[in-house]
Amino acid sequence: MVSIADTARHALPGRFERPSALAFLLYALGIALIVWAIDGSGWSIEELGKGIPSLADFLSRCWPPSFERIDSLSKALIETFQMAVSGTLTGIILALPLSILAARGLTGSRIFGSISRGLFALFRTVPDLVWALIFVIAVGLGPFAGTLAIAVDTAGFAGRFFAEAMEDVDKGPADSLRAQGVRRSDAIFCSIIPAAMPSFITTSLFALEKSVRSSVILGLVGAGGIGLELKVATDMFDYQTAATIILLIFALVLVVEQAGSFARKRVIEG
Amino acid sequence: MVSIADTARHALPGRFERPSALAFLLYALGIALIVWAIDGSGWSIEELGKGIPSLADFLSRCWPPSFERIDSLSKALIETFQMAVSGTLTGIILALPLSILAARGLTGSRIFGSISRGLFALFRTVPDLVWALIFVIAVGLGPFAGTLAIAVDTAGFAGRFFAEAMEDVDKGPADSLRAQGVRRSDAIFCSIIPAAMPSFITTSLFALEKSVRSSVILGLVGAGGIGLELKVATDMFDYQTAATIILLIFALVLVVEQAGSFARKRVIEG
Amino acid sequence: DNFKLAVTDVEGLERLQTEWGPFKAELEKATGHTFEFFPVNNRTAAAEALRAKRVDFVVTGPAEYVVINKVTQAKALIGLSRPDYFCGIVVMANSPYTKPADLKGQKFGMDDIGSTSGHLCPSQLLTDFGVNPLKDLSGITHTSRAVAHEALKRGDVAAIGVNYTSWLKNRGKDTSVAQGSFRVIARSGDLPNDVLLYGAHVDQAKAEAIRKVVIDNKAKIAESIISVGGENEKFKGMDLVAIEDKNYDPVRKMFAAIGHPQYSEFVGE
Amino acid sequence: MSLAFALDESTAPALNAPVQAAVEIRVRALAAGYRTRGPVFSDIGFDIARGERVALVGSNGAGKSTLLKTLMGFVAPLDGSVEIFGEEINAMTPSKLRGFRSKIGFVAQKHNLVSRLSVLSNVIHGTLGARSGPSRWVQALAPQQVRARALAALDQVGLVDLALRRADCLSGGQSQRVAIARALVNEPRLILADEPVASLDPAAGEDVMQVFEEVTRAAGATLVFTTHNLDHATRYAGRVLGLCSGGMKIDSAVDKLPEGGLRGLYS
Amino acid sequence: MSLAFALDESTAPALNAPVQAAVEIRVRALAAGYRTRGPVFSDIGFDIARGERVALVGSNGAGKSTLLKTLMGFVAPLDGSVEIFGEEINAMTPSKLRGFRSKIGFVAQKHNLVSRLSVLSNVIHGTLGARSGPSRWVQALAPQQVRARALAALDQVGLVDLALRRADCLSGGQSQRVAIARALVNEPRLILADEPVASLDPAAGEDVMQVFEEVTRAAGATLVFTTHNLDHATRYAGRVLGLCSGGMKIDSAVDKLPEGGLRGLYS
Ligand SMILES: Nc1ncnc2c1ncn2[C@@H]1O[C@H](COP(=O)(O)OP(=O)(O)OP(=O)(O)O)[C@@H](O)[C@H]1O
Ligand SMILES: Nc1ncnc2c1ncn2[C@@H]1O[C@H](COP(=O)(O)OP(=O)(O)OP(=O)(O)O)[C@@H](O)[C@H]1O
Ligand SMILES: [Mg+2]
Ligand SMILES: [Mg+2]
Repeated sequence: MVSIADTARHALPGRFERPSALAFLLYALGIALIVWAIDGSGWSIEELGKGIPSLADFLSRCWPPSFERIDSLSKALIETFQMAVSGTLTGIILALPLSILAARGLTGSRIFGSISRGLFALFRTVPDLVWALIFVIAVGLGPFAGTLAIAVDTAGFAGRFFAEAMEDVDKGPADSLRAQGVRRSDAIFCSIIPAAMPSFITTSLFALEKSVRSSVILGLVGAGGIGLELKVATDMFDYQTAATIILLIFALVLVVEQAGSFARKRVIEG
Repeated sequence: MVSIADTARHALPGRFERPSALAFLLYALGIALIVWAIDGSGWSIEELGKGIPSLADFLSRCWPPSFERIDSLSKALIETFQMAVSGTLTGIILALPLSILAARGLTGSRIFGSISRGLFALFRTVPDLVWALIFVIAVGLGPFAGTLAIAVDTAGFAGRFFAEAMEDVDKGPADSLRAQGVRRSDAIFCSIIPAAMPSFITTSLFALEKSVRSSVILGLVGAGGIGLELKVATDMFDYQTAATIILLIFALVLVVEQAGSFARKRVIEG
Repeated sequence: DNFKLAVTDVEGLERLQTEWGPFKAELEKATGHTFEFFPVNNRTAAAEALRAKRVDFVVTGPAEYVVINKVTQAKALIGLSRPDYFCGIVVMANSPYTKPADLKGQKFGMDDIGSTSGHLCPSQLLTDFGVNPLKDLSGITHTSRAVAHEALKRGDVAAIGVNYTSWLKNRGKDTSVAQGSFRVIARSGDLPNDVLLYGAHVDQAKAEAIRKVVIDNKAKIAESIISVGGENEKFKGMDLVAIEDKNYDPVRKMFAAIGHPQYSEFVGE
Repeated sequence: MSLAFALDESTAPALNAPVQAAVEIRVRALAAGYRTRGPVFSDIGFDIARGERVALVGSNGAGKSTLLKTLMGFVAPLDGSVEIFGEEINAMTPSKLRGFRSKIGFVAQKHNLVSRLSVLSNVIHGTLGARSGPSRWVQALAPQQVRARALAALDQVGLVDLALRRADCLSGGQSQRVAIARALVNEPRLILADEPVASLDPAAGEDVMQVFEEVTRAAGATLVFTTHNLDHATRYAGRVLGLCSGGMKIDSAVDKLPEGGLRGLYS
Repeated sequence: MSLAFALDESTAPALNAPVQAAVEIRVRALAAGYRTRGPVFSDIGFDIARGERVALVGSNGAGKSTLLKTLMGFVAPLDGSVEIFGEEINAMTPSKLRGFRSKIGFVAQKHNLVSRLSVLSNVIHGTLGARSGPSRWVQALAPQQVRARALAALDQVGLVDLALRRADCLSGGQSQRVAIARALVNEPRLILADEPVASLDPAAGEDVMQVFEEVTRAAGATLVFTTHNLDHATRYAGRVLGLCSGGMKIDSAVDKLPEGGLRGLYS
């Protein structure tokens, strides 16, 4: 009888590997961090319940969306989208080569890798407000400054995600090419990038969408945009117009997502 | 002689597949979109060059960073980080189950998929300010409202990236399990999620970092935070303090990235 | 009682948001109530919190008071007076503009929409000088002060509307140009005080009582703000005064100048 | 035939004496293929009885893997029908199909292990069809008995020593053996194995084929395997199916195979 | 020996008459393994002369793939040395190593095709070692001559018809053959093939082994292949290396193999 016996002939291996002292310390630290964080943020489910009536009141004031200014709002949305497209595209073109350097283990240059990762981190850390200032000083108020601000923002975001997507890819095909003397750069373009392509599309289209959503920065550089309209609407308690704007942006976001899912499908399924 | 002949015995296949009419239209549309976008954003390299001297002057005014208020600034950073951790964690916990529904082709439920994707898009589209309003009304001013606002923001972002990471994973192992009657849900947890884990880590830690950086939302709900300090500093032309704050955040971002790269390495290499 | 007090991004009170300890202690000692402070840098959030009874008192600016009063029926309690609270219109000294009328057809930089001294006041000022800010200019850029300042220096905007005192201070910090390279071509009268207001849900008698004690102990309370030292020295000269809603009618008028007449109806009219 | 009987048959497979008679897989006029590319094969029909060992042979690209995937319902037929355990699989509700599949053990040509988990966890996943839940997602959480069973399955393929090794640190043959252990661990009623010994060394290949043989003999399980090793096909199978140019060109008991007949499939 | 001579030898390999004499691979006291786990094999030494065909055999997990990876410099040796074309590879600069590798054709056990590109593009990648650049990243951009050559390589493995098929829409054997075409397309001086016929049907396996044989015979290339097919090992190789329990237990010309000797490797 060869049915699998319920008792093993061999000693069962241990369930857990004994973690190293360092690993144990790190786990403990991680848990402590979480407890500390939750402790500090004043959780209270009770409060949540009490607020429902006022919330209903607030939402009722947002309804129905006002379509009075739909013309000028659509125009603002389209202008914003225009700047978002060119800014995001610039950012992506900036991020691609740097992200290849930034991806660990791809080019073998540790120094350039650290520099590009640092650069991406810097791009993200310096806030919108300061980028606005820098580009207004550099190129003056207007859409160009807005485009550049969006580009830098996009580069910081996309660069990081591009790099890590390339790190996550199965290295087998690239190694097989390199075994035949193919340069790292060729192997990256021939095998790493095709494999990371769906992730690139996700990241790029998210960046585009993000640029539209966070277009308040365009207002800061005097380039108008839908973000400014939304800010004015909420600042002036014009919630019905705000609701319209949010719906407009929501529609755009859905369209961009649809485009992304179409492109991803083509890449994944061929 | 069997050396590969330079001329083939077989007719060479065409270089390009003839694109379908629809695909052709879409490509043309895409290119038109890009031209239109760049056209509208007022590119001018000339301007960029002219601005360099004033830019240098501006940067000189940011230097050296002022460490006068380093105590209170560090405190603000730590408080911000605390709220960011708990908010991001909540957001991720919210996003995970929904993202499983949202990932195309994972659960087979198209309706729930569309609903969760729509929900994520909504989470992202409704701006910070409006989430702040909603949570202030719901739970009052303070860190709890801030945590919730961060959580929603994180959920919208992380949910989308989680879902698409799971879509990108090689479906082979999951299919092999399902061939043996394993439930979709088990197959997801046993094979899709382990494969998508590096991407989950990237997304989660980026979300954490983003929550710290975009902590202006905490200022909206009366929870203070480093974002508010930075805004005040630039409004007051106190560029040296602003530089300090940016450096502090930059350091935190680098630490978070390091933690991420450590965790990813463990997952990828075992 | 335990009251919740929000402080919106009031000009000049930034430090109060982080260093309000002594002030709070003094206030609590004087009134016998406890206060919880929340720095809220957005008036919409503060207003909605008031409406949802999530906050009881708000310290805010004049324009903010007007809209919050309209949206939530909150009432003014105490004015926090500030010396030299007025706005001006600044151009470059080497520009041809010497009076507001010269700015017709030019670009103008201002603070966020709805800011008292950075938007409402300069708009009113232009109107007073016969320039309709909505029609006669070729555009208003609402941006941060730092950006507006740099844009003025570049010539991207012909003039900027500023809170006069803070502009003076900020001008001092800009070492890239001589202080004399700017010209102020108009100044407004003093603006009404910043306000401590109370929500419609707060017991009126208690509010009145608080007003009385605070006014009675104003020297001590003001001192507590200044005593923190350092940056807070600039509050020297502040006063706490009892105020009336009608003091803000001039501000209501300004909302018409910026094209939001829904806030310019005077209460009782 | 009463429902009660059918149930009886599926719950106590090894006890019914004349198991050889029951038809486990019935294929009729089957055609299948991938999207726009037209059928890989068409008009295929055969019955496989319980306890049979069937080798499926054919040249590269003949459609062996596709046929196995069609039998499991992963590739929808363009035409024809597939019945497993007496029911048409393409008409089943998803949950019913799952129930049917949980009696199948499957070895994929590409092994398809979960590379970031341990070998033992991968084998334990094979038991999820019978009983789902987080306790079987990783070996550390699994009940003692399940772990012991998985270890016994690993022992059948000679890999006990590597139980805690990560699945992406295996040699090609080791990973194939893990896939086999995963298919065996749940004592399946039907084993579908796609080139299960392609990466195995000669001795391991014999061992695995012998395990398959014993499982079918002792537990009455049915085995369908593809192979390019004609020696294995004739020694370990009772019957050979030969796919060629889109059709089933050979369907014959091993001892009735035409002289040099299998060679003819590869031209 | 002068540098000039060495250069001459490497630039005009097919012309030097007594090519059989030159040592293409020289391994001395080699030990290699993965990270913490200790060596997979140690103290291995052998010479392979130009034009030889060597079969590397051994049980699953014996270290065949690891040895091949060590020969190419992908796994750093724990001890000992590997010389290829007369130079120690672990002492080379990266660019020099690349130059050496560009004369190698490699077939990985897992095929390692780029799944989202066409078969033809995958084969064209094989020419990148000789000449890099975007024109060889995808077939649509490649010079006519390169495409023709890639197609000829595909023809050698019998896959011309699938040139424009995406590499993830292939059967197991088809994808292995693409990997072989990719290794052959650049007319390598040394072919390292890791179980190149494991997924091939018997006829295709013979064809591929014959192609290998002809390439070594006509172009003077050297072939090292691993296999579990002992028949192939003895028919297509002139010499057999047998790995077992961490050492090289067999190193013998095929006609001098001990009786039943290869069987002894698998116990
Ligand atoms: N995912 C796919 N999409 C499109 N065509 C495919 C796909 N998989 C396989 N094919 C094609 O279908 C045919 C049958 O493939 P299948 O994998 O069934 O062959 P096989 O008999 O298993 O071959 P092998 O012995 O090489 O594994 C082949 O011509 C192959 O190119
Ligand atoms: N990436 C890795 N990390 C750690 N150990 C590995 C790794 N790859 C292989 N091993 C181990 O090294 C040993 C040798 O593996 P190798 O792949 O060289 O075997 P092989 O002779 O090619 O076997 P097969 O015939 O199964 O392909 C095995 O015990 C295997 O478990
Ligand atoms: Mg197959
Ligand atoms: Mg191997």
